[in-house]
Amino acid sequence: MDFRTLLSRTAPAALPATGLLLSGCGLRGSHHALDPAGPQAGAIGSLWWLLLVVSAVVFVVVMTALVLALTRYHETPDRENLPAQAHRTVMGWVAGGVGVTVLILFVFLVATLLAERRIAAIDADPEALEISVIGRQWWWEIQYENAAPWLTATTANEIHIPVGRPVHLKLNSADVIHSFWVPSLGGKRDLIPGHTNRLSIQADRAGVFEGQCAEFCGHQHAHMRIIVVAQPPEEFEAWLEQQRQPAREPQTEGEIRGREVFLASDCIMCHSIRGTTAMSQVGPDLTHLAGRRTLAAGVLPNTRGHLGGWILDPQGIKPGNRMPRHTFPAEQFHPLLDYLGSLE
Amino acid sequence: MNPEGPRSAAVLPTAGPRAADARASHHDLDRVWSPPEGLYGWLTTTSHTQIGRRFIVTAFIFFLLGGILAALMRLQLSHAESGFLSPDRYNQIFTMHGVTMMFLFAVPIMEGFGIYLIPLMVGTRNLAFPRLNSFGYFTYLIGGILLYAALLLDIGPDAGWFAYLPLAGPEFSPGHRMDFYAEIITFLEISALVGAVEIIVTVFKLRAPGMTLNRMPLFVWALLVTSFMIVFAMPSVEMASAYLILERLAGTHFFDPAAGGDPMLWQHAFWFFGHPEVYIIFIPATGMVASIVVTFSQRQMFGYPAVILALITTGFVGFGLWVHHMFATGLPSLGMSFFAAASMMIAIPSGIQVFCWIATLWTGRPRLRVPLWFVLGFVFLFVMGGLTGVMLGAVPFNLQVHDTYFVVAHFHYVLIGGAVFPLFGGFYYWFPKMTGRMLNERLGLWNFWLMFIGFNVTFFPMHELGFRGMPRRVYTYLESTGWEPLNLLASCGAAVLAVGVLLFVINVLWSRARGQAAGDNPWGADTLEWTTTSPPPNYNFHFQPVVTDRYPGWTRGPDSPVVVGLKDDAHEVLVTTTLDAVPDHRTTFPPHSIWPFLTAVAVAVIFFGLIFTPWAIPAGAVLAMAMLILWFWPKHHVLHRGHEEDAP
Amino acid sequence: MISRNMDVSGLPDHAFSHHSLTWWGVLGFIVVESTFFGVLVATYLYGIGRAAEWPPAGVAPPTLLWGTLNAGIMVLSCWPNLRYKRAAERMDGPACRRWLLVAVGFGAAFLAIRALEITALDIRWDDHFYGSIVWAILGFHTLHIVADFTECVVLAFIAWTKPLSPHHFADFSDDAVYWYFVIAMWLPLYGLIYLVPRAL
Amino acid sequence: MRKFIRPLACLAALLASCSKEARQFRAGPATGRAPAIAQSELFPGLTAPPASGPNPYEGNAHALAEGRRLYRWFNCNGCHFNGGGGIGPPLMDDQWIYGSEPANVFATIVQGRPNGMPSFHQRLNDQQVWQIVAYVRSLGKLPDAGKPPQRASEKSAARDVKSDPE
Repeated sequence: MDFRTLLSRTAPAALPATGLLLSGCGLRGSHHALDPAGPQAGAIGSLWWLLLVVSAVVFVVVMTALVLALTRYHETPDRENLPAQAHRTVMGWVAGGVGVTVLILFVFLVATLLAERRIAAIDADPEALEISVIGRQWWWEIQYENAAPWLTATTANEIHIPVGRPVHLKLNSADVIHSFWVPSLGGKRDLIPGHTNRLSIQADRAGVFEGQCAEFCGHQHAHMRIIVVAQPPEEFEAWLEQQRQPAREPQTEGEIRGREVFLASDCIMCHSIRGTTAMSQVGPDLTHLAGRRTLAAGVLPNTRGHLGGWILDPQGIKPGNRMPRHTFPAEQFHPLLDYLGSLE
Repeated sequence: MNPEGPRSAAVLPTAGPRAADARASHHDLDRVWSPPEGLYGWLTTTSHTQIGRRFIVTAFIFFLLGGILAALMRLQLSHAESGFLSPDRYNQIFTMHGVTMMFLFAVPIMEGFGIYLIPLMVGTRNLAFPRLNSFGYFTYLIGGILLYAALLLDIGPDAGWFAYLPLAGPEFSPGHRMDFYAEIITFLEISALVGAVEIIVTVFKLRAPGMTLNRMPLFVWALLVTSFMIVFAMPSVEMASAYLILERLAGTHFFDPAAGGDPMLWQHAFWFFGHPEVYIIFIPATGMVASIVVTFSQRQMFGYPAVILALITTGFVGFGLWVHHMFATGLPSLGMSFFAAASMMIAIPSGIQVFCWIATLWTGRPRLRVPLWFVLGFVFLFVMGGLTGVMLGAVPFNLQVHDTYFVVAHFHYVLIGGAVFPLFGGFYYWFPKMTGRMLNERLGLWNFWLMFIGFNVTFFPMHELGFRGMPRRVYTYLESTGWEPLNLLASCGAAVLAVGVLLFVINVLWSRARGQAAGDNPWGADTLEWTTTSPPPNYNFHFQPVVTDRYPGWTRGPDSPVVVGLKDDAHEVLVTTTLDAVPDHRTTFPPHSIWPFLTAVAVAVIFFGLIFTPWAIPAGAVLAMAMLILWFWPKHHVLHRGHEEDAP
Repeated sequence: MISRNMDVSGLPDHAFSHHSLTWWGVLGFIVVESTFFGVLVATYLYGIGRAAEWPPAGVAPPTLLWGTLNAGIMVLSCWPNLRYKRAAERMDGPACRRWLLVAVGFGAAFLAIRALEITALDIRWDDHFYGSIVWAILGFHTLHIVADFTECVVLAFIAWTKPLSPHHFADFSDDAVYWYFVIAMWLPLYGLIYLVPRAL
Repeated sequence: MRKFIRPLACLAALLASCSKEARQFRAGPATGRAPAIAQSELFPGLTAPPASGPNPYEGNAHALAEGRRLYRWFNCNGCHFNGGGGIGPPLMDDQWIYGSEPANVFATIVQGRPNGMPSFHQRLNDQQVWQIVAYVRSLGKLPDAGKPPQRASEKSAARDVKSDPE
């Protein structure tokens, strides 16, 4: 085969890859690791760009060497022995390549350690807010702990944090291993039974950042999503104050009837609504259900219709999850939805 | 006889097989070394070429099955919230995909190539411990069949090939699904372990006279290093899966934090095996690459000693990386820095190898045939995967992309790019030796380009999916995530990849019947296996060669020296010294036997039966013991016709 | 350069020790099984590292008597084992037969004492992590004693009923090597199970 | 052809065992009450209490695990402990006051019983009750078919209560 045609043959194959690379960089989602919203993710982002640029250069150089090795004019006929001069020259290149490799790795290592230091900078911040996150199959329990137990706010699948203030997450698991990950805010950390792990995050701008459990945890691993809502501090304080309150009393007749339905149903075997007799801890706390953005761990938008669908057929939406199916007659169901919809 | 008796081999004044002892007849050798016919022969053979081929074919079938599972996953993931597979099924499928590719495909096929090629490459008649070899194959086959039977019966393991506790434990994986995983993995890896011991002993003790360590082909070096890694890595996963068996079936508390155990113990034990596993798959592939590069550039390996040192270094450092699978578990950061440094350091030996391959091509005269195309594809993909691997060593970056599709992309670049492409190159390269026919070159080029393009279209977008927050092992995703277009693209790429693999299957089936006849050494290769006929006779070499340099395939002629004086009417093999390959003594290999097969069945009874009843242990143990006694019952006299003091 | 053919018909057709293939095979499996033991030991040490108290509160380490007795007898048995191996390498049939019986006797003694050792344990494998790992270590080592004991019984049977060939002697020699391994493994395990918890 | 018959028969037998491993998430009606069951243990003559309605989850590994989880979640172990009994009667023996057939157990859970057993009427979904029934019946190994999900944990759970191991 004519070696000179090699390049022209290889080029078409390289094109799709390059195209993908370019298109990949152009696309951004609402929860992109390279769209950092805080210093932790920012440090990782910078580290990545360094790694990428250097690696891309290395890749191009190695591929060029490979193509040249195939296409250059080859004069040596002897299979077993290489002339000493040629051997020395090539050996020089190989040794040089290894030397550069070592140098690059050293740079990478130093950059890694520096990035680690930047990320760990807020680990010991005494001003930080502490939030307890408990992983459960397949939702997140969030607790804003307080020295006074009655002021502990419990919610699910939605973490509110103040902008600009470090947040320490205390990570535990109630069943299997999960992993907390919100790409825009930084790296992930596993929630392991028997261990208490910590992760520090900080948001520098307000916004809603999505994330998802990253460690395989069973049937609904795919649908164990979490959102982090970063708010200006005063807005956050107001939210937290409201979360600490017991549930809002029903106002309308429908809501009152709905609470009766709720308390007479099997809902109370798993869920609690603070301020009522429903106090079970095994399912998400519903005290301020209506204030949340999503249902079923980030799977459904929190609307009346979705809530109704979720109650009637949770196994159709998230097969294998822990919530059983229910049927309510219409005259009970609508008041129930009224009531749950009123739990701001 | 005096054990301290004469240990020197006489040097005869004649040279070459033509002048050699005329009594050594093909006929006698063929009669002695041929396996028996029929089904009984299939179950009893101890021929390394037969068992090696069988390993390769079986592993390739598992590769196709694993590929079908992958295709099912790509179908499911091509659209958001697809209902094609239930989470229950999907979890079994992705678990079995991983188990298949790691345990049933990658390691066995590499060992299969080793079992087939190493005795040929070192110039001997069979692998050391031929019966153990047969036993190893049957444990592998039975284990694989049981796992797939379980999958078809809806009892497929569903907690991931990594089976993290407590999800894989008794509480969260009820039923027998993970019992199958734990039992069969423990059982299956016996095969890898015995294969490794056989290869080590063959390489150390059965090399042809004159094949000193620095004349050994790089493929043999690679398999030697791999085998050592298997010997030290596999026991870790064997023990871990034994703990898992005990945890599930006997109620121990190795992993239960409430009783003093720790789920992290599993992760340490598993990844202490799991990371070396990657190199166990990759190092033999580099051996294949070295063989192909040398042959197709018609130039001895540049930096042969450096490459060997790189292989050995990789083997060692490969054991120091396991924690980089666990950066997200919250281990102390000092330890993590050590493992980060080690993870980056492993790039150095890999870099040395890549540079030496390029230097060999540079100084040689490359002939661009299909095997070399696969090697070029390999270098492209492996360098890419290696670079993302170095990135993953950077702890903070790792925390961002760990357990995402970025990692899925990375390790498919390293494993498919780094092992499957060389493997396909190896298929094209050694197929003529195994069958006597060439694979079709034109189909081969189509095969290569479809696989190469399909692979990149499948896996390159996954890097970006990882950045966008798509975790691994999800059975579906919401449409609002925006992951759909790239997933669809990946699924289309998978289809192209699948067509490429299909072309290979067609090529093999077609060429086996009608391919061009190959001759002994169609590629002008340098290693010893090409000096015998294609396919090799059951006894490999009419006369065992005496090796005088590193490239016997290039330098040997009809007058090259050979070993004479071995009995041609017994399974007699020459044993040489470990370092210098000086003749030491003759040994007689055992004949074909049914007991290895029956022992494998008995051991399978223990492991498989234990899933259902603890009585399987005593029953299976007694059975296995009986089989082993019959297997090892000394009957050295059987083939020693007229041998002194052996008469019963 | 024309090299010459090599006539190997004058070489011996069997070998002992590191010359023999079987010896290397046995060594290979010894390495594999040492790694198994290594994982067990690592698990035990991991448990110590995690636990506040080792053994857990209210649990006593296993009583010293039987374990120590076993360790002592094992060390003692090295001497007959050495004689057995030497006799095999001398290809001294009658001596081999005698020493094999001694080896069988020692194997039976190990097993008998191990049975007492296990029954003297006041913990179960399903009590806690500590119980699990102690049982696992004892069980895995007992498995080795059982296996080698069985091999010895079979070899003794062969030795006393059949004429011996050099290959038999090679088998005896490798069997003796394996006994060394079983004994050598017990000593660190004994230290780990019996002495370490007392020293902590 | 004949040589395939035996393997095929084995395969069929294995396939029949699959129901033990199936995970049925949406199975069963969401409401509807217990099948016809005896209200009392008092019956004319010497016959055993009539039971009807086999448990759809009997012996299914996943359902047993779910039943075990619900048993803890809903604090059945608060009275019955891990089956050994304490405040409430033991569930591991074969002397069941209100009948041990699935339908009897179902009724006991749904209706409640004198001296402390509360009624879980409208507190538990049918599917959940059946899963708990399957689980508590597996504690004493009442059903022949179908192993409990974790024989060892059950055993150790039993040991917590009964002082005598084995």
